[in-house]
Amino acid sequence: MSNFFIASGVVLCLFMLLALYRTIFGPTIIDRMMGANIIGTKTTVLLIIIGTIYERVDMFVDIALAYAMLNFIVTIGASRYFAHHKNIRAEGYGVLNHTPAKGQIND
Amino acid sequence: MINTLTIALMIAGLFFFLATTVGVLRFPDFYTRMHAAGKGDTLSSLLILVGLALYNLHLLSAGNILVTIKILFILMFIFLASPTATHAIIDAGYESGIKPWANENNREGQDDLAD
Amino acid sequence: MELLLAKYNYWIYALIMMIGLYGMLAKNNLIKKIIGMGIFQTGIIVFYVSTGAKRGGTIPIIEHGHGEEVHEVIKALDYVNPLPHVLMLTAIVVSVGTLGVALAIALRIYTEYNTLHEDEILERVND
Amino acid sequence: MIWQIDIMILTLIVICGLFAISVKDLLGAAVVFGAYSFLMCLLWTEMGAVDVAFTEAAVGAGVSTVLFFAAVHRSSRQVKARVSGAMLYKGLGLLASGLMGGVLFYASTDFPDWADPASPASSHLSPHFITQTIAETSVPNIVTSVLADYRGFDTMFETAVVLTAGLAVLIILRLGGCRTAGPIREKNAAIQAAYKDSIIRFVTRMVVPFMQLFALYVVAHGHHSPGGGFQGGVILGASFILLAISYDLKMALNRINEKAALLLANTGVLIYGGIGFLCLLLGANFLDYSILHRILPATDEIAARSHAMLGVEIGVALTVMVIVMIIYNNIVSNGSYEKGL
Repeated sequence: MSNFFIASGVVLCLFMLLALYRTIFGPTIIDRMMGANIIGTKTTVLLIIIGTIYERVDMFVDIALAYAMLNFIVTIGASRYFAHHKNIRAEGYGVLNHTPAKGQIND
Repeated sequence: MINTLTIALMIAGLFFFLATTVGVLRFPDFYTRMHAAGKGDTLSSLLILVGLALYNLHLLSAGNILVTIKILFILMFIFLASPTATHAIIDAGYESGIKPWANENNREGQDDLAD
Repeated sequence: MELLLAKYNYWIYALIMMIGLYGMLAKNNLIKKIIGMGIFQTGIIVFYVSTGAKRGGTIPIIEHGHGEEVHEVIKALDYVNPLPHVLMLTAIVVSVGTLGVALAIALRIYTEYNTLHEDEILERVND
Repeated sequence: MIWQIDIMILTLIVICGLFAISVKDLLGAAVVFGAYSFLMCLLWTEMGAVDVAFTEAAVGAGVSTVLFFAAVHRSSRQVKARVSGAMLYKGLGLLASGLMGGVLFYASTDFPDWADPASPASSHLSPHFITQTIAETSVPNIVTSVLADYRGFDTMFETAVVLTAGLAVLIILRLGGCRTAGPIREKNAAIQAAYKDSIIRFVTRMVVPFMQLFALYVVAHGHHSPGGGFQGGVILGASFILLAISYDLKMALNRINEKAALLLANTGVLIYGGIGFLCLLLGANFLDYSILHRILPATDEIAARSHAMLGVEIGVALTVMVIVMIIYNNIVSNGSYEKGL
C-alpha cells in the first residue's frame, strides 16, 4: 500500500510539472495565476498523501488545512489586482495613474 | 476491502487530475482552460481525499475518526474555496478584457493580448 | 553513483543559492532583487533543515495517544533532529519581516523617483 | 524522507526559482515565486520538518506572496533591461554566483552524507532534546519545547525582531513624510464599486470565522501537533488580510485600528518578557519556567513548564498577528491607510 501512495505522489508531482508550464509560460498573467492555483490544490492533496506515507496523518491535516486557506487568500489577492489595473500586459499602468511625488518626473 | 476502495477512488482522482492537466495544456484560450482547471481540480481532490479519509479508518479508534473528520473539513473548505477562487480568476480575466475564443471564421485579434 | 545519491541534495541547494545570488546581483529591478533575496534565503534554510534529516526517522513529535502516558523508551534515532527546525522556523518568520521592510523601502523609492529600476534611480539621484 | 518524491520536488523547485527571477513581468514573477514557496513547503513536509512546513505554508506561500502583490499594485509591473552595461552586470553576477557555487560544491564533499543518522549535527545536543522532552516538559512536540523552553531566550528576541520590522515599515511608509505622495487617482470609480462582488464577500464571511477559530486551535494545540504561536499568529493576521482584500482596508481597520494594533504588538512581547521576569522575581533564572509552579495552582514543576510555554506562545501569536497586519496595511496603501487592494 505504501508503494502505491509513493507512486501516486510521484504521478501528482509529474502533473504539477505540466501545470508549471502554464505558470511559467503564460501566455497571459491570468494563466499564470491559474497554474499557481492548480499547483496549490495538488499540493494540498500531496500533503495528505505524504502524511499517509509517514503513517502520521493526524499531524499533517492541520498543515493541509492551513495550506488550502492560504492558497485561497493568494488567489483572491491576485485576482483583486485586476479590479484596479485593467491591463493584461505588463506595460503601462492601466486605469490607475500614479502621480510622482516631486511632480517633475514623468515617463 | 477498504484498501480496494481507496485505490479505486485514488486512481479515479488521478485520472481526473490528468484530465485537468491535459485540458489546461491543450485548450485554446483562458476561459476554456479555467473551465477544465476549476471543475477537474475540485472533483479530483475530492475523490483522492475521500479515498485517504477512508483508508485512515482501517484501524477504528477515536483518534483516527477525528483525523477523518478533519480531512472532511479540508474537503469542505476546498469545496467552498476552489469554485470561489475560479470565479475570482475568471472575473479578473473578464474585467481586464480577454475575449473568449472563437473559431477561425470569426476570430478577431486576440493573439495580441499574449505577452 | 553513490556520491551522487549521498550529496545530490547539497548540490541542488548550492544551485538554488546561486540562482538567488545571481538575481540579487544582476537584475535591474528592485522587486526582482527582493525575489532573489527570498530565493537565497530559502536555499540556506533548506540546507539547514536537510542537515537534520535522518534515514528512517519520523517527524519530531513523540507518538502518543491523546491523554495517555508515553510508555516505551524514546530512541533518538527514531526521530528527525528538531534543532535545525527550530532555528529555521524563527528564520522564516523573521524573513517575512525583512521582506516587509525591503518592500517598504522599494515603495518609498518608487514614490520618490517614480521608478523601480536601478540604473534610472542612479541617474535621477545624480541629476 | 521519501527520495522519489524528494527528487521530483527539487527539480520543480529549481525550475520555479530560475523562472521567478527571469519572468519579464513583476506580477508574473510574484505568482511564480508564490508557486516556488508552495513547493518549498512540500519539500519540508517530505523531509519531516512539519513545523517548518507549517510556517512556510503560512508565511512564505501566503503572506509574502500577498505582500508582493500589494507592492506591485502600488508601484509598476514593468521590467526594463538596463540601458547600458547590462552585459557587465550579468557577467559579474554569473562570475560571483559561479564562484560561490564552486566553493559550495567543493565544500559539499566534506559534508556528511545526506540523511546520515550519525551526522555531527544529530549526535550531540539533539538526542537530549528528543529523549528528555517528555520527562522534563511533558510536551510531545519537540520543536515547540525547544522553541519556547530550551531556546526561549532566542525566540524572545526573534519576536522582538519581528516587532522591530513592523515598526520599521511603519516609520518608512507611514511617518516617512510622503503620506500624501503616490495617491491613486481613480478614473472609473463605478467599475470598482461594481467589482466588489457578492460571491467573494459571502464566501469570505463564511470562511473568516472558521479560519480564526482554526488559528486559535493551532496556537493552543501546538504542544501536541505541528503549530504554535508563530503559525497561529500568521494565520490570524492572514484572516484579517483576507477581510481587507475582499471588502476593503477600512473594514479590516475597523476591526483592529492602528492604535490597538500597536498596543497589541507591544503586549505580545511584554507577555513573553513578563513571564521571564516573573521567573526572575520568584528566584530562578530568566525564563526558567519550572519555578512558576509556586504561583500556578495545581501544577508540579513539569506541568508549569508546559503551561508557561502556552503563555509564551500566546504572546508570540499576538505580536506576529498584528505585525503581519501592519506590514500589509502599510504596503498596500503606501502608508495612507486609504485604499487597499
